[in-house]
Amino acid sequence: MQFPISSSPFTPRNNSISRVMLHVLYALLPVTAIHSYLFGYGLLIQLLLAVSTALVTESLCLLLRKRAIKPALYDLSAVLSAVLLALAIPSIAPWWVIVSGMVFAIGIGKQVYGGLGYNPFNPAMVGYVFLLISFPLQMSLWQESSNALSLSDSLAIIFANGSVLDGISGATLLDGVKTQLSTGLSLIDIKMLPVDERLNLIPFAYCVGGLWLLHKKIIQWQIPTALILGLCLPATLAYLIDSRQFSSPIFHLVSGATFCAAFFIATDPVTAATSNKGRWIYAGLIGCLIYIIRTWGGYPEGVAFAVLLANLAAPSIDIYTRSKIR
Amino acid sequence: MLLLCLVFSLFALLLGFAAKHLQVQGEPLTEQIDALLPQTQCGQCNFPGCRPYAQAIVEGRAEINQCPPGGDATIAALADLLGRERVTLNAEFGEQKAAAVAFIIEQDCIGCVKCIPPCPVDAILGASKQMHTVIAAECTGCELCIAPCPVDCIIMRPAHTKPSQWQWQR
Amino acid sequence: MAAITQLKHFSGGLTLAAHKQPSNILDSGIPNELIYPLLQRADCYAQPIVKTGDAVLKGQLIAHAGSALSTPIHAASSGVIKEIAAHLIAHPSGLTDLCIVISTDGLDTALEPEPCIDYQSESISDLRTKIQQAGIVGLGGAVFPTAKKLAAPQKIDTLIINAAECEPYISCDESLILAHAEQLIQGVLILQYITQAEQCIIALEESMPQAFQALQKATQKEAIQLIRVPEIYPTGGEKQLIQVLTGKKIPAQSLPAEQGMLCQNIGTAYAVYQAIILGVPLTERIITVTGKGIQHSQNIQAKIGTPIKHLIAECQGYTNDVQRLIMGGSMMGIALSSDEIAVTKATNCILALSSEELAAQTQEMPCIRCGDCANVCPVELLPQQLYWYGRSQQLEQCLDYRLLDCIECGCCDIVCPSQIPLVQLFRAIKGEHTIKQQQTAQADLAKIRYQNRQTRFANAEQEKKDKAAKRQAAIDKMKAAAAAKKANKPD
Amino acid sequence: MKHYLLLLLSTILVNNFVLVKFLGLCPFLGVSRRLDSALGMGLATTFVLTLASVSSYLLYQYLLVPFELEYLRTISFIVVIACVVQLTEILMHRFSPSLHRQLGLYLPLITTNCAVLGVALLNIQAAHGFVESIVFGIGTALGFSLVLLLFAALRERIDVADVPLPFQGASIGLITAGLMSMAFMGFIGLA
Amino acid sequence: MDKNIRTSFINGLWHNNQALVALLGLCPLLAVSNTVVNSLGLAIATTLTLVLSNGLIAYSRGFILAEIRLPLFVLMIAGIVTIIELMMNAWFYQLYKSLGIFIPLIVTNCAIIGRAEVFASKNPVLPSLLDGLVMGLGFSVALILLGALREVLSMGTLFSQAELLFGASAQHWQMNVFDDYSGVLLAALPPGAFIALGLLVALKNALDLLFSKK
Repeated sequence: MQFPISSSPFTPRNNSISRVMLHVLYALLPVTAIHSYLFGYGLLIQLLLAVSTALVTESLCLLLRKRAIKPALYDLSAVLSAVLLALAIPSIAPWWVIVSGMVFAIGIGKQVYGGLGYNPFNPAMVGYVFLLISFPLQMSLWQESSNALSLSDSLAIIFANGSVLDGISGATLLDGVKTQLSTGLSLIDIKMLPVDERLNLIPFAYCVGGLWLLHKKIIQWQIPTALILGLCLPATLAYLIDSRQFSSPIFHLVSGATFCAAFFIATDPVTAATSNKGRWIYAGLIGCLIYIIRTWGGYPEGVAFAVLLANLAAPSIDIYTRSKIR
Repeated sequence: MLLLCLVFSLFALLLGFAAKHLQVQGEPLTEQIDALLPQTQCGQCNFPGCRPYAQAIVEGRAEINQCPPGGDATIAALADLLGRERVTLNAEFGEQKAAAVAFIIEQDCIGCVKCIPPCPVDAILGASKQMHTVIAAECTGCELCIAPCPVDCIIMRPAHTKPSQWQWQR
Repeated sequence: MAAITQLKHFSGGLTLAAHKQPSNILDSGIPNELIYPLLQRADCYAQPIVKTGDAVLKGQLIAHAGSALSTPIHAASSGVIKEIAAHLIAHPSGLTDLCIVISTDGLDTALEPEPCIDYQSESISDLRTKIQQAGIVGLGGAVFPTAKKLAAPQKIDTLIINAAECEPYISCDESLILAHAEQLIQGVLILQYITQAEQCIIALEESMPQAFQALQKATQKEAIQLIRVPEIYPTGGEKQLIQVLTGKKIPAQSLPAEQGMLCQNIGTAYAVYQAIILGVPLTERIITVTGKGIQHSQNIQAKIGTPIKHLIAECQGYTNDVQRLIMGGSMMGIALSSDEIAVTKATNCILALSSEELAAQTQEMPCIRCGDCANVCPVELLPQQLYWYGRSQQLEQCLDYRLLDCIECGCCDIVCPSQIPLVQLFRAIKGEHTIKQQQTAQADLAKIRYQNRQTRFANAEQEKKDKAAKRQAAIDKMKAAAAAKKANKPD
Repeated sequence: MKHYLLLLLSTILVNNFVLVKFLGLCPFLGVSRRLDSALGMGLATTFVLTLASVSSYLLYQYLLVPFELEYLRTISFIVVIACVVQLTEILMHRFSPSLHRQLGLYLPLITTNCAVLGVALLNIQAAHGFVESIVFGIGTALGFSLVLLLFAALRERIDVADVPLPFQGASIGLITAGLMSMAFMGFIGLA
Repeated sequence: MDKNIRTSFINGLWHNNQALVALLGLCPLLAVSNTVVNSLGLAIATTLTLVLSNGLIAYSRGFILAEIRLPLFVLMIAGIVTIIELMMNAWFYQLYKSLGIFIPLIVTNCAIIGRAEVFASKNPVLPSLLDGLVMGLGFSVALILLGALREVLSMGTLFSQAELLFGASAQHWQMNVFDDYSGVLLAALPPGAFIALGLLVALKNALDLLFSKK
């Protein structure tokens, strides 16, 4: 009897890219739920827009390259980028913001390099920074959490350009702190700013999702740990030196996108350093850069820039951290 | 203006001085190039052997893409060594083929010894009126022995056919 | 060295579904033909000493070891040499190679064995010679000549008997222990005597409680330590086992003997017992025939050289859904193109896999550098980097990332979410490396021969010139002499 | 001291010559194929830049200004730079022949590296003092080398990526540089 | 001769376009191409330099020592650029201001020294002048295209501030391509320049591929 021959091993594989991506998407569910609960339908509309734009862009690129479309769509990486970007931008931004950001993210951030696995930069962050730089106004208008919007209001704001209802938008806390600090107030005064306690649910939800991913071994513990350390060490140091001038490490931890970065963005394996030692350096670098940009930079939130800068350094980190043991 | 010229000429003097005193000896580049060539000594580059070709490259009489047995790998290595652009093999000189060794079909051989002198590495054994044979381990696959054979009894055979020489493919 | 109390871990590894069914050992009977490839391992061939038509007996030597790393071959049953010709052999290439084929006569007439009651009265080197002459090799799969391994120049203080059968499906060692515990312990003691090791450890997996009890019973009187190791693939790898037992990492390019340790497979110990005490050469071994492509899984005492189809028939044939025939386990075995191929000394398992046991044909996706492969790699490589550089033909970089240390265990391959056939790629790059080295060696040789030829030509040319010059000089001289004569003549 | 440190930081990161000011792009896109040649180029450029910055400053302040020959600055700077490059080449040939062979083609190109002339010109434009000129030169050079190195490592990776045909080569290099430049915009406002 | 001119035009504008193919002279190209008008200004200055330097070098090629030709070329180019700089300073002061150091930096435009070395130093004056013109035009086309692309993307306009180059009468030349356009600010910033040029190069490659298939 004749048989075909091939290389070992001969075992069914039970892992796939889509499984990994799906788990990450599951882990983002709590955040999505809480976000929608606090702010209304805006996020859901943005999610829909983002995902469909991402899939259409990806298909178009693959069509132009005459490549198989199905496997690339089914791997869910584009969907994940879309969800991350939708979560990152204000949910009351006009529709063309998320659409153009997504086209840029998938087109320039990913497909130009050959698609999944080859992109040196995190596509979601490429899209986000593109939006941040291109449309600073639209990207800085956040909605107050006190009144969740109805579906029709959300639709009106997103699609009927410009008719932003009064009183629903404001700056983020990080934005606020930055502006206030620049006007000469010290942190003590700023603490008096009214803050919706429920907002703390969002970092908490990111944390829950992240811990679940850790448990599922989809992500590795080194990157979140290193990132949080990289952010908190300088923050603690500065806080100890002058607590009037510098925010506390706890503040840095729970505000902005720290946990999102630690668990969902920096852990993107394609754009991270690849050895364990490299991961420590890579994520530590992100943490430090977040702190530096938040504290001294021109932008209130440094996560996206920090991630891109570390992406950019990842190949060098890989080269300089490879084990030389023979 | 005059002062400027003076300053400039001072620079020139300094440079001349430096150039003279820091001059280095030329390196044995020919050796380095020769080491990268496949040593088939096949003459497809239009030079009588690998070393003459290396010499020719050094002297600018030959391009780096004239070695079919070495193929793109050799061109890339030469390009890196010499800091030049990687180019494709010049088809005028032949195409890259799979490694092969010459084999004499013994019943056809008439023992004319015509194939023995062309062999650049003395890999053919034989005497007049005796059957000849190729030492497979020493044959470089240059094919120089094929043309002189009056009865066409020399053929090229793939170099690796035994399981012990087999390698995995991508 | 102190007794082992606490086990360590090697990095990476996987817990795999075992699929093991240890069983009583069925005797295979005598096949019509026995086929012996002359290729022993890597590039070592045995030298046949029989010719077509010769009659041979069971246990008779039919081929010498061709070199130090090769081993002699003995006939496993009586019969006539049918031919020495090219046959398919058990090799990943699927190529044919020279084999000795015996037509058996069914009588199984054996040579008179030379038993030995008291091995301790013999010298160690004599025992080693006997082992060499019995054609014993490492039966774990590496088929390294056992005598050669036992002749390590270093002082050995720990002998490790490897019974950690970590690969899925394989249960031949477990069955062997269950059947022949007493005898194989004798083999272990002989090995300990030969190596003069102070300490002897038998390591087996936690999943073999019955085998453990059998060994416990057999080793009651002996100073042999039984260790149960956790069931993590590839614990059975020599260097991984040493790391589990002692915590010592053996560097990739060095041998355990350099650390005073020696590893032998438990099957080898049994073969040593048979060779020394019973005086019979290695002609049979236990083979696990299993997989969902087989009607009835079974451990079989098979004659080496038996065509696989004979063993399959013993197991009541294939099922309808048989897709692949593997020699060895599912992780590191080699796929065979035909069941006409004969089993060898290295064959511990014949695996007939059904479609559900095989990887579904999936699309290979791009690497996402997730690092799962690095996490499971037992030798701490970065397969993702190796893949990256290997794919782009950067051989130097691959070597820098220690490609040659890869043991091809397959762990990275099966965890890869992108379904990349990593092991095959690494094997191919290693192959390219070997070919490159061969080419370099060949080029160096050719260069020297070419230079010699050039100098020879130059010398010949010079000689010719010298000769011509000499002749010219002689002619001139003669002419001058003649002229002088002429000039003198008138006088 | 703080002033110089800030100047240094701002020239390296915030106003990076390559990514923000578009100076020195030819060697940036040309040499950065391999990490080791990028390192060599970075070192050579650092040397040339620092020296050129200082010497052109001196030339300008003590020769051109007193004689009111400011309009000749372009010509005279070019001459100074050419000399410094020549010197570097000789030194490199002497001390690291292998590096010299790899960078052979690009070394003379430092002459036409606009970053070098750019530094000299910007020194005048920004009315930098002597120490400032040195710091500015060093900062520029470090920024250039840093970006060159990072880009080279990135490029080694992109070279083996499955880049669509029209984008292969210069195009993907430029787009990557663009994304790098985008990332570097995060430093805006730092100094 | 006509055919020669034709091929040299095609060569300069497409096959051997200094900016898009040879990637020479990118520094000023990227730096000033944020509006069409800036692009046009630099395009004119660069083309002028190319023509003049090519002519001068072709004229003087007979009596220049081979060993020191490069430094001399650079000196000549620097001289020409200085003259142009002074002229611009006199006549287009606003534009001169907005182009900044990129006018003197024309000296280090590799495209110019490249043409000098490759073409002008080996050919007579007239062909060299033509070569300079054609190569300059190729460079200019790329520059203006890039400028237009970035201006449209970032502000939705074309020819804004045309008065810098064409005098006061050009003040109303500004065209609004899109109305009520919120502008992709990125295109006006350095990253936009890199990416836009990258896309332009890719577009050219794609067209080449398309033509070669037909």
